[in-house]
Amino acid sequence: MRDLYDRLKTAFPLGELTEQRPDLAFVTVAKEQLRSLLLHLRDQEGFTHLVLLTAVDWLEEGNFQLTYLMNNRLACRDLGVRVMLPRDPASMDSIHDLWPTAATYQRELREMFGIDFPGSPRVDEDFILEGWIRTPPYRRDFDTLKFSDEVFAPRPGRASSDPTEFMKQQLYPDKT
Amino acid sequence: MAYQPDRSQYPSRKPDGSLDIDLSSGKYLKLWQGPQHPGITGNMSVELTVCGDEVIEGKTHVGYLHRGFEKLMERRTFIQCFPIVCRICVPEPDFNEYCYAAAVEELAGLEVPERADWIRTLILEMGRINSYLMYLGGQAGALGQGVIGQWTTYVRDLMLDRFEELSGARIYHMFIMPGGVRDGLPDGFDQRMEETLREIESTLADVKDVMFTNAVFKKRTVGLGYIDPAIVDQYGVTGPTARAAGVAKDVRRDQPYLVYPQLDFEPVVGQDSDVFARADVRRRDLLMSVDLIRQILARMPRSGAVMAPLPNVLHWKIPFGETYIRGECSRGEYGYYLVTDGSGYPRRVNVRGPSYTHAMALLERLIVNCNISDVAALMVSLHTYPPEIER
Amino acid sequence: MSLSDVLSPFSAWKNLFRDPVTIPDPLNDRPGAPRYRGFHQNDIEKCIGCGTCEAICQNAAIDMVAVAEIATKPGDSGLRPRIDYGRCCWCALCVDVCMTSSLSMSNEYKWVDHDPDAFCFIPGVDLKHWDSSELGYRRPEGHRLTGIERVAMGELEPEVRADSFVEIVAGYDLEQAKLEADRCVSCGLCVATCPTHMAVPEYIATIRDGDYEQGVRLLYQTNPFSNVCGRVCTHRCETSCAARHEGDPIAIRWLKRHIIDQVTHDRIKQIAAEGRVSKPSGHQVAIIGAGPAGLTAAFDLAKAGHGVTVFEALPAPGGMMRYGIPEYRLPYDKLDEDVDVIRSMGVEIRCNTRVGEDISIDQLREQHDTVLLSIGLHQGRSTRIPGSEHEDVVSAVELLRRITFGERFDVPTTVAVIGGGNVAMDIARSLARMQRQQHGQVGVTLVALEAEDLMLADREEIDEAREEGVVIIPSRGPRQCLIERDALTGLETVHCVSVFDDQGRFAPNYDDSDIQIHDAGLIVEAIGQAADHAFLGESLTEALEWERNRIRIDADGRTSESWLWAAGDAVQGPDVITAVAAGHRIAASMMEAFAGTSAQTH
Amino acid sequence: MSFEWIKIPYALLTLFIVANYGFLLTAVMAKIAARVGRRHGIPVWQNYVDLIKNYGLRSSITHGVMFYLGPVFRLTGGVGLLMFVPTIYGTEMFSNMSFAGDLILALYFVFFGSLGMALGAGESGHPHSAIGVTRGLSQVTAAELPFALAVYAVAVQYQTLSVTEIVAAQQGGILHWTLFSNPLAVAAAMLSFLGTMMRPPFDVVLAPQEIPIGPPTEYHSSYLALMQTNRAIFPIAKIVIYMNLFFGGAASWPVFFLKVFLIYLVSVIVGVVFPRFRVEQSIRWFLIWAVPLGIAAILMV
Amino acid sequence: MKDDFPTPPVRDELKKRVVETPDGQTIEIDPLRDYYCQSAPTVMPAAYSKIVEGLFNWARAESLWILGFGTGCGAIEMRPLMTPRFDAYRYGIQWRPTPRQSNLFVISGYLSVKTLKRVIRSYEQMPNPKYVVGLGSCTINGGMYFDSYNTITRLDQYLPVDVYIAGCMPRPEALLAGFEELKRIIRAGKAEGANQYAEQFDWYKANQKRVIHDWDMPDYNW
Repeated sequence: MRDLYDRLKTAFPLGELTEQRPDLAFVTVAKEQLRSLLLHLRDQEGFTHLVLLTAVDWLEEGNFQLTYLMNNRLACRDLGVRVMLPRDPASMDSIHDLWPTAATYQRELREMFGIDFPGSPRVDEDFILEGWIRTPPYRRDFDTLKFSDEVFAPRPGRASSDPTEFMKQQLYPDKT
Repeated sequence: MAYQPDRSQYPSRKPDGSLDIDLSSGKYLKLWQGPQHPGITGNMSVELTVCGDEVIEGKTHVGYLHRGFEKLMERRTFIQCFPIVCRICVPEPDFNEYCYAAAVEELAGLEVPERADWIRTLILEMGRINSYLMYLGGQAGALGQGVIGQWTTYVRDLMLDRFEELSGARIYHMFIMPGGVRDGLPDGFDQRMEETLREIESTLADVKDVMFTNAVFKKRTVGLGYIDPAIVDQYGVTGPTARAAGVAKDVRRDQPYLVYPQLDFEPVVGQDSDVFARADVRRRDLLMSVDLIRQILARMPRSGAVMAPLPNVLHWKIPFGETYIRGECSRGEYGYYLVTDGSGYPRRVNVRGPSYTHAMALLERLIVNCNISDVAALMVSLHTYPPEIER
Repeated sequence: MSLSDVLSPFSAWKNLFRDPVTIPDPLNDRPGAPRYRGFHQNDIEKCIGCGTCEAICQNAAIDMVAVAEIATKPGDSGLRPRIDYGRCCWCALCVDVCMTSSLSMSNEYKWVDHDPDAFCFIPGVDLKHWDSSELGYRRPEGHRLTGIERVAMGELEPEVRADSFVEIVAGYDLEQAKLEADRCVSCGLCVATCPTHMAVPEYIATIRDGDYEQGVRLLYQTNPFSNVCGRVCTHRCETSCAARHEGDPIAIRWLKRHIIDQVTHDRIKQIAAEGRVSKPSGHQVAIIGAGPAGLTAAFDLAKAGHGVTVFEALPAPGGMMRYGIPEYRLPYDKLDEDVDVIRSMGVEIRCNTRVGEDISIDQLREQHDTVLLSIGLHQGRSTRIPGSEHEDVVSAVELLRRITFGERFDVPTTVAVIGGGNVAMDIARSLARMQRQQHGQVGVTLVALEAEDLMLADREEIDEAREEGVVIIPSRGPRQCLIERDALTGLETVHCVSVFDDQGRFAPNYDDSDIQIHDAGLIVEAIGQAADHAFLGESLTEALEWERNRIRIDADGRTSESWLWAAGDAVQGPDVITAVAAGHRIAASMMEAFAGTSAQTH
Repeated sequence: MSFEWIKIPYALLTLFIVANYGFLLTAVMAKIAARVGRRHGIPVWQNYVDLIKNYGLRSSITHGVMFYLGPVFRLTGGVGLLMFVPTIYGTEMFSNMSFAGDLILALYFVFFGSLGMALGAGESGHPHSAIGVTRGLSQVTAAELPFALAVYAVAVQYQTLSVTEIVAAQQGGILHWTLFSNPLAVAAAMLSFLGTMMRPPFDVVLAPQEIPIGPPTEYHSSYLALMQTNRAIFPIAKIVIYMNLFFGGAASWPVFFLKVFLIYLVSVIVGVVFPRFRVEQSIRWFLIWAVPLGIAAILMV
Repeated sequence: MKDDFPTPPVRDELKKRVVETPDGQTIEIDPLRDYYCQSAPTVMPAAYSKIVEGLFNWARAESLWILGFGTGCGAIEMRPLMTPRFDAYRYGIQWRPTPRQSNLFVISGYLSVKTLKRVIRSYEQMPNPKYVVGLGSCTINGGMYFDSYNTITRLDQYLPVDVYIAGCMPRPEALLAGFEELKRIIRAGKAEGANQYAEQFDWYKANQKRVIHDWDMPDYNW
């Protein structure tokens, strides 16, 4: 992986290489360089298979991390390309013309994270959710339990006691 | 022999590239296949625009089974995620358990005992057989041949019995845990497994006679749903679907995991890349799994630990890191992308199910110019399970 | 396409002549596999209601609820898990994590009802037909989700420690402490058992997080003697630890010591002072005796802004912690650190001031709003057997006090110790050390009335004492001290058949035919202690209510005199942590009393 | 020719026997097919239970008059077919209302039901119904063509259009059956028979995996019960024609039951083991294989 | 709960529009209003004669036609049920591909909001009397998706349920036990879910509308 990194480094400004396994590494690239890097990887380096495209919400830093995982199936190794995006407003170039499957990933990211991919086919259509009007659910600031309790109303009649408190009450009733 | 439709009826395209379909002209009909439709795999739907019997545009609609696993896992501890992951894919849940466990083990630095690796491999191959049996019944069923489904579901049930005695559950086994597996094999398991394998082989021989050596089946499937080997990577096609197109992709061999390097096998490859070829590749792959199980049972260690010592799981924290674990499931490449941030909860989990690419982009491409009657067969031939698309 | 393609499918018809594979009666013919994860069973006698199942359940399917049949007692919360089958996913993590293996699963799997609210049940309490099922999922051998073995504590080897008063226990290092803290399941069963209700799960969590300052903060909320308790506490918490059922209990005491060892003394002082009321309230409190009860009360009161003066008869504060516990168990500098923190709250400790001699109790009463009596048990009890009035027959407390003073008196080559409690062990081991220093060999014989497994001393004390060469002989009652020509030569004992009678009263039963003689140039009596109440004066002694030689107090530690509180060993029995708890209670009680009145002017 | 009123109760009795036999026979066939799938299958009385259940459903909504008439027409087709064909040859009681030209009438009734269904299903407004109906009509047309040719061949062979007379001509031994005197016509007709029994490989009309259940998608409660009744009567009626035309008819009920069973079984034997054709494949199949046989049969005669 | 995230624009085809009918009237159409589901079903009385109703109930119990709609993961155990091992056909149970011909709706596990919408439509299309069986924990109290933003937790809020089967997932045998229980209820004449739905239509509808915001659906097939 290191040799590949050194090769890429001459052409692209890359962040540090994180070698997770001998056949898997991650590298960070600026938003603007992503497209040309992916093209280079696909056409020159044999990384023809886009394994996945997903996002990680680093809420505390105010960033989204997009991970493009590329696979070179002849060399049997993977390279994860990370792109950091500002969280609000989040927008990224579409790569659906490089891999038609990317359009699906981008639709999902649009719906679940609220990351826009202008020009991607059907990107504004409902994908998985239907009639969703709240914060995109995969964002870290969306509290799913709270939402569920309010909207779906769990069955009443459940209550639990904390052993510590309960024992204090039972054993030392006057010292609560 | 690729299917060559008549394109003269094709609607013209608008400047933005979309099809110019005027429903009010009466020439076209919107037809929804699913979610409540016997010709659909699981709970999903395809919105067809048809002209006569020919489909001119198809859009996959998913989300009927969306439970938000990736979100739910962010608020469950690492051990609490373990029972939930298998629900992502119902017919072959074990891959979720394995990939998740392996990802956690890698980031937490756990060393899994060798015996556990063998048992895991055994379970994965058993799950693969189950999944293929279900597919074979579904593929024949989609063409109206119900009897295959009766036979394969029966032998699949026998395999579920083996799962039940091994793991304590029929469908959601929850047996592969981060750290290893829950328990060793029960007494007499080998012998009963051998009986089951023999039953499977004899059923498969029948299936070959009745389904694969069948004039009508061939007539329906040969040439249907041709996938050009050139678009395999473009569309993220993996697994038997890719192998049927002559692309010998098999994670078990390419990036071996568990004990696959110690087993003797060669990926099954087809040529014609149509529905028949895909069915045939899966049938042969199934037989290979039967053989692999025999190899595993003959060679696995019979004693030793099956679990690595875990830290106290109630407050198990995993340091900062990210990784991707892949495995070859019956439908293709199954993978887990796990990001941890040093807390007791995963920062982000992304599940890459093979159905995700197969059922969306690929199906939408293949479905064009296909006959309405063939939609179900085509969709089944891609072997998609909706819950792993939307998770 | 060939002819076989047309004909071959018809081979399917051969099945017409095979028997169907259908199960005749699937509702009754199909028990789940032996490992099947079916409906829950719970052995409610074994269950301790620790709630670990609730904690691990990712579906929030388990509630801990009170059950009428089960009483709360130390080590058993009295709660039992109630499972909501509207949530459960049968993953069996609750079975895997169960601390007592009480929870398991049967192989039954059919439950149908038209009422959705019927699916909540308490296994083992709400009786079900599968309760007695033999088959089903049990936790496999060796499959544990929490650690079971305690991290071994580094200790001095017997040959190293046997002639030295250096502290035996090394304390955990960071790695060990993290590992040990990791075993805790945070159930909190220990909290109620601890007399002062220390927030055990929380402070153990601070070790895992590495946040030791928070740990110290938590410790000081309930116990200003963490250095002491981290070493010599009777750790009753560990007897109710959920982990003890299938492994070793968490080393709560050592973890406490670990926390306090990680923070510098100055920082501890700062943390302890957090929340201190700097403005004097004007109330004055006198405390007689600088033991754990008195100093704890002093700490609380001073922190709340009250003026506190502690009167201590002996030269240094600490009471029994200093004069009763040998240095190899509790180094004096550690005790000094704890006392120093208390002093830094503004507590004035007057040592060498014996109430009744240097200052009268009436003076105290005049000069202060309230007085606390925490004098401890500093007089040894005597067996009163023939010869026990000999000058070489001494009480253990007295001897321990002399050792603490630094007296290195001559120890004869043979010593007999009477008693089976921790004090007996302390003196036996101390004397053994001195013998080794003076003679190079040990000649201590310890005779205890109780049988080996009923001895009051901690197990590890007995074991360590043996390692150091003390000969321990259980089930022997002292008969007489043998004196030849005014010199003590030995102790005669008889076999004790039983210690208590049927009603549980102390009534030893001896077998007179079994007599042994133990050579002894010194006999130490360690069969109990008493308090010296002489200083109270006649009128006050008359005025107070008494109960079996102890001053009667209420739950808050008040005596029958409104200005006088009493606490500590003298009223409650010998135990540091109980004394600390009493100190807190009394401080709170006094402050409650102050709340109604304005400060006296002195 | 005077009309004998006693024929009406007799015909109703025939209808009753045939309907019950139809219910039981379909259940038995389901059980046989189930055995191939290695299971037991439905109880033989299941069809009756389903029928009562469907009549017992409380709600029944309609999509218009034709929707209501669809099942009625369908049943009329089945009953009519039966009524104008002699069920048991040579008995006064069970030869029904057969007249001289009843072969043509019978052919008409075969189509009548499908057309009625087409109207009704079209009215229901469900696209899958409409697709099913168009499929049904094209399939019926293609499948009935060889049958019509075979019937023509038989009519030419025996020089009559009366079913009774055709049956009469086949009496006197198994070798007199059309099956042996004109095997090509029988072959063509049997291929057509496969096509009309709604079993694979020719079940394109119902095709559950393609167009859920085709024409009856919207039918429920008593409409469906009516259609179920028809589904019991119609195949039997059709088999009666086949039996009469090609297999020597039946002179008694036991023979009738046996022959109908065996002819029915033919469609099951084929149906269980094959998948389904596409519509155009099935039409092409009839045109390539069955129609030439029919033409050859006529030429042979 | 109010979120600050901006509401996405309404799709064009979902906007209200005015159309002119062939006979010259102008009417306003609101695609988001569910015309189908807003017509309240009526309560259908049982047959007047007790004997007839008894016969019908027996037939209903012995002829359970399940709607072939695998709504959740429990659907995977429906297939063994209908195949050689368990062969539910022998109990009078069979699949129907269309709601019009089904009288039993097996809710196989969790329901996402998107599926719930289709389930309601299908349920309303089924003829009275109709029965609902809730399969697994998810239908009782949310099961393992109790905290999911996209699955309902209590089925009885949205549809009248006759029988619940505990399990995750319940085995085919448990399903059969559930069907036996359902048969018992039907024979006893107690399975009046369809009428209950009609009687409390407003309550059910309000619950449904609380979770489903977008009622746009093609008007057939579910």
